[in-house]
Amino acid sequence: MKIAVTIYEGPYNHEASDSAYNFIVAALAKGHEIRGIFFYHDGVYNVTKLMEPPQDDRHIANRWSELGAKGIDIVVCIAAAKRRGIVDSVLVPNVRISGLGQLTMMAIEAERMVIFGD
Amino acid sequence: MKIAVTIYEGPYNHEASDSAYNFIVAALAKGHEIRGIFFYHDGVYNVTKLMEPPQDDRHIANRWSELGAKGIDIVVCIAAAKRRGIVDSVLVPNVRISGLGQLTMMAIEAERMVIFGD
Amino acid sequence: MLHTVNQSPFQKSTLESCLRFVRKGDVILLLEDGVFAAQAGTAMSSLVEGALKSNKVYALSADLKARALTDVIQGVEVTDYAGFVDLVEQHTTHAWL
Amino acid sequence: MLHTVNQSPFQKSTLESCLRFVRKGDVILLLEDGVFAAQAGTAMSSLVEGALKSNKVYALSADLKARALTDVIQGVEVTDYAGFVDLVEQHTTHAWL
Amino acid sequence: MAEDIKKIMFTVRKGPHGTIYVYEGLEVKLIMAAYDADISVVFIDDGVYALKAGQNTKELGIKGFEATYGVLVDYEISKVFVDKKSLEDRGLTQDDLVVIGEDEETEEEIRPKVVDADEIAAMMAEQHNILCF
Amino acid sequence: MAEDIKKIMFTVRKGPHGTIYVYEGLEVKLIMAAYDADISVVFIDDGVYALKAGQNTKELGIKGFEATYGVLVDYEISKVFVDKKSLEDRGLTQDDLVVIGEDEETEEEIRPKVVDADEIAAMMAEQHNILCF
Repeated sequence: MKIAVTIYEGPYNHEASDSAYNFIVAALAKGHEIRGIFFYHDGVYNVTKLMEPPQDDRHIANRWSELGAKGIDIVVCIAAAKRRGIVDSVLVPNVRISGLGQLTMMAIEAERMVIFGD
Repeated sequence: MKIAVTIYEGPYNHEASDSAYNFIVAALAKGHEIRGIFFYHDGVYNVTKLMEPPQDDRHIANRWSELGAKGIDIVVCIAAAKRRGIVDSVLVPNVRISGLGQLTMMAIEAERMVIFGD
Repeated sequence: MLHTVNQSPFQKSTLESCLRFVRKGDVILLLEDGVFAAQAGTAMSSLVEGALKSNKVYALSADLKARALTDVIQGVEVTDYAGFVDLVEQHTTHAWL
Repeated sequence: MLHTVNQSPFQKSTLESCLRFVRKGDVILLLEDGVFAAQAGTAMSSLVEGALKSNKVYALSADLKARALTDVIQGVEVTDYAGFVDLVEQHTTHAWL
Repeated sequence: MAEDIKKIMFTVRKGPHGTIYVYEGLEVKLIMAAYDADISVVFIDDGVYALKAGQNTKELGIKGFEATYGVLVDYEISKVFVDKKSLEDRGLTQDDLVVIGEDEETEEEIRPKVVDADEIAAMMAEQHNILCF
Repeated sequence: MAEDIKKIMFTVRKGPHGTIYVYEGLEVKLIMAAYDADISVVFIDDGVYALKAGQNTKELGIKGFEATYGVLVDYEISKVFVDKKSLEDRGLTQDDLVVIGEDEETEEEIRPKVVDADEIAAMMAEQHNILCF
């Protein structure tokens, strides 16, 4: 089944990012297609390559980048990102900045949309 | 009176940042000394120079930088900042990254500590 | 419908709101701080106990374990992320954020 | 003590918690979404009405105006950021976040 | 409307200004209205405060967005509903809410429609996807 | 303790893991304990869950921090209180909570002390500053 995932909160501060990641890994393991991952609101902070968590902790941006390397479309909302200082030059690889039209397409084309936030 | 202010949430997403700013401006107008402003948790996102809000909106990072230019000590927690991708190269001027000892000193030395968050 | 609730019933009214909009056949998944509602013998247990009379209620195991909640209300089904995916496959989802 | 409450009483239990710890002479400042508690004639008005029997309650004007709340509970004092600063000068503060 | 047009619902449960969710969520609705989708918007809990008429954010120093609600119908977002109990709990009536446009023929003002929880739940059950803001 | 040692209280009202506030807040307490300040920590509302023994974050995939509470007394943070009603509302007793250290002389386990709202309010009134986490 085609599933889209939207994330509203930043990494580490809220569990949303971890819940979404664990959900997506489980969905992929079951053979579902992830139609796309969309970061909105503070969610845009998830994909900055400047983050440097303690060595014994998970690296949230790298995790998203690895999912992107598998071909999953990972989109960061441009309006939300600009206001918060997330620009192309700080993005991890395999992630792109685009408009809300992408969220719209995901909501229409995916058979399910699951939202994680707080 | 010596007042310290601590901010826990990022800009735009939460009102905390605006409430704190309005409070500080009013405190300065009354002749109080702002002992320091400390950004913790998602609050560290307040001071990235990469943010580019719509032209008709307030520029939150620049507002903090302007208060810093007046000599107010503005400190961003290094541990919270590293995990979230806020590093020296993206800071607006007149703001510094330092440790939690700075928050401790503010809590001890300031006659009042006011915390804004969510 | 699958209703996901990720907020503590002690601090937020999210679960109470959700329950007003749950229909026959709908299921509820408690995750993140929402799993506090799945604990037996608390001042908020009656919310989930009431919901169980007409609907299935699930709680995410990873979140229960992280919070050391072992005494789950009878009737609540503990599930993992794979089970969460199955629920999403079966139902359109609404997140009560 | 000055207790600041910035959460809506309809969605969060913050104000209720705060009120359990308020002593004689303490004051409460409602700001941000906390000002919803200052509105007269709501299902939550009784919280502030009860508090007013023993304590002073303030509500921040900028937040009331932003939310178009004009019908404030009698006895609640509407104040501005300058008034907020005066309250901080008079009291040690605890933020009920 | 064609058979394959997807139904998308937005639920708004947070108050305005305390957080940006309502404001940024409004941007999503305006964008999505330009696509082929059957959109409805439902205000529940503190979300109903987003529709309260007379908001003035000047003293707060942030951008307001009440005016945008006034042109929802112009954006072809006319299925706008408010949960009855949420409104009553807050001592509000339909008259306290913003006008979201006017009827093309009669030129009468249109306000969000007040419905009860059962009606909202029934609408939810018909959706292709639901986005919460 | 010298007259001019400042009293600083921490209040913890949020649950663990759903957000980072409790975890990052713990870091502040450990740092502040190294300074000349008279520190106390009070757990209220969902904050009491932060002290529940037996937390296991492995399946969730995030770092746990329960073990750190076990050495609070070693860090000379021994004034640790729990609000009685918050505990009761959650069906918990002092025995459900983590051990925060042991008595130097008797080697008895020390758990957070259960107190009521009036006692907490009285302590609050004596503080120089209060930080909420």
